[in-house]
Amino acid sequence: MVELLAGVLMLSGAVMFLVGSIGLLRLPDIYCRLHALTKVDNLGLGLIVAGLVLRHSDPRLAIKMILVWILLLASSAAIAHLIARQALRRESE
Amino acid sequence: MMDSWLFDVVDALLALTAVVLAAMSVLGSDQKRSIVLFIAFGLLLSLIWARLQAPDLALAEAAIGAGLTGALLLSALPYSTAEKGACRQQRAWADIAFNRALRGLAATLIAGVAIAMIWALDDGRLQSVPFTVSEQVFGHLPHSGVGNPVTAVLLNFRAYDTLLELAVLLCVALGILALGQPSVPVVAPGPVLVLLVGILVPLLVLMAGYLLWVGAHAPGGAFQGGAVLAAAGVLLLLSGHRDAWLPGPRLLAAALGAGLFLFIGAGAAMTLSGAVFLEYPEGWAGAIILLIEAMALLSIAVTLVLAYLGGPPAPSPSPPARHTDVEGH
Amino acid sequence: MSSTPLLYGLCAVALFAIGLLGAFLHSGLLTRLLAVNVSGSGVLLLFVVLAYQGAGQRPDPVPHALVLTGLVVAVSATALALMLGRWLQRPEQEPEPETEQDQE
Amino acid sequence: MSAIEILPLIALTLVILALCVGLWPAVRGPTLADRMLSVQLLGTAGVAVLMLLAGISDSEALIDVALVLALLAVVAVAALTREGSKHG
Repeated sequence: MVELLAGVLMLSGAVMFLVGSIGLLRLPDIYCRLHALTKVDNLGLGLIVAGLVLRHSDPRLAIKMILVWILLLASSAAIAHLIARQALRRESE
Repeated sequence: MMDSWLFDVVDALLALTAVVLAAMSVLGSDQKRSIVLFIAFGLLLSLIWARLQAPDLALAEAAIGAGLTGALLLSALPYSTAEKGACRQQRAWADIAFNRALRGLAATLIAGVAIAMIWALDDGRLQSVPFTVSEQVFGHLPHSGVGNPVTAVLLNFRAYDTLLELAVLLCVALGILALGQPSVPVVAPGPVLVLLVGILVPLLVLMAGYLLWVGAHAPGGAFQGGAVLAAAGVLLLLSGHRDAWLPGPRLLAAALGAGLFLFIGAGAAMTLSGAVFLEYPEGWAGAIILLIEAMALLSIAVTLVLAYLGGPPAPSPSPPARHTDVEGH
Repeated sequence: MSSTPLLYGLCAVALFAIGLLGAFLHSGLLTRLLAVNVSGSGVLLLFVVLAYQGAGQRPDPVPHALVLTGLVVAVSATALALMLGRWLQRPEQEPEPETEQDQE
Repeated sequence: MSAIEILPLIALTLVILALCVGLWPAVRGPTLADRMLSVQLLGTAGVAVLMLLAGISDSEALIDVALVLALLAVVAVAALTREGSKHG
């Protein structure tokens, strides 16, 4: 039962990634794409991490994986800002 | 589970995307685009190493191929944009025709080589390589002082290779110090980049130490740790610390030579005590290897930061980062 | 038998050929170095494919160690080449007589 | 092989598919920001791929690789934004 739940979580995470990629291709401008992509992808990674943590009950691995996720959450926020700034600077030139 | 056809789909996707990225990167004419695609190619290659059960290489590629080489090429971009237009302009028609013929010939030759290689692959040689060396490595692993076979090969069984590689790195560092000038100052960074650097640099340093320590029994080691530490230096340079926290000339020279000279010193000590050069005494191998690796990590990191810097570090009393920091708060 | 080694083997050959072709076709130093790096990646990939023993089997560590060495040497050689390129471009900005005096 | 066991593998395939599709803007552009966004996506999706591979093949080391990839993808994108500001 836990295995099934873990699998479904991972699968929905993967679908999030697909949605993010399609958004990257289909959304009209760079700010929309930034807005959509950073959120959707981090949600997808979170779901995948949740699934993996459920599947492997080793607490050390679980902590490591959650740490990676938190790190990416923080860094992607900063990176999104940097990319938006770069795009703005390009536009104002 | 391991034989599922889905793995074939995964492999095909990864391999095909790697080839497409490489082709777009190499054959395009926009240099900046080529570099971005090359960075993406490095990230993808790191996934391929992971898929081929080479986590040691995946670690190194993630640090070197994706991070450092990309940053290195980007830092060289301002010096290389001028050269292309200049040499394209004045050229006679015959020259162009000859050039085209030469290029056609080169392409044909390369296609021939590629076909020959594919034929060699198809001949089943991939499956029939004898693996006696591998058996020897795993047979002697308990006596090597470390549990990670790749570290054992690098620092014990084939220590000469690594010794000479450190010599190569030292030569590169000396070449850069001899030829380079202090680099151009960068634009002052924004507050978010300063914040990001403040979080990432300690994490990268921690990660480098962790990789050094874990390299004894799991994937990791001096090369991966050194590359990650160098990434911390590159990040400092990007945020306006023009010295990248590198020490003054004397300490810098010491850090550059540390790996090689400790390696040679350890080997000489073993020779003097009656053993063969670089034949570690039983029981001490693990400790000696860790010490050599620590120094090698330092040398590798400093060399790579110098490579990105493109010359000796500029002694800057007030890095631009401090200014924005003061303004920001 | 899985088709993993064959797929990545073909990928390695393609990378090697693409890199070599790029190194011939380009005239700029930066793009040429990039091409040589791609070509080198192809060679390293072939090594790793040779080390791969199939899923669940432990791979041969010797090629892995060699490739690790190769990765680090490749990046440092690239750095030195970029440095030399930058240095070679420098004399154009300096006055000509100086270099002639050096030759005498 | 049971249906439940194959779920992580399907997830892995989908994430890699998303990664390959998401690389198109890096090739096409048109602006540097588009390409950087694509590299950022490759970083996040790459971490997901490594973690799924770690789970599927029970290889703890791949989580370390994911950590390094997460850190270094940030360095790469930061380097790109800085270069963009210098002359672009």
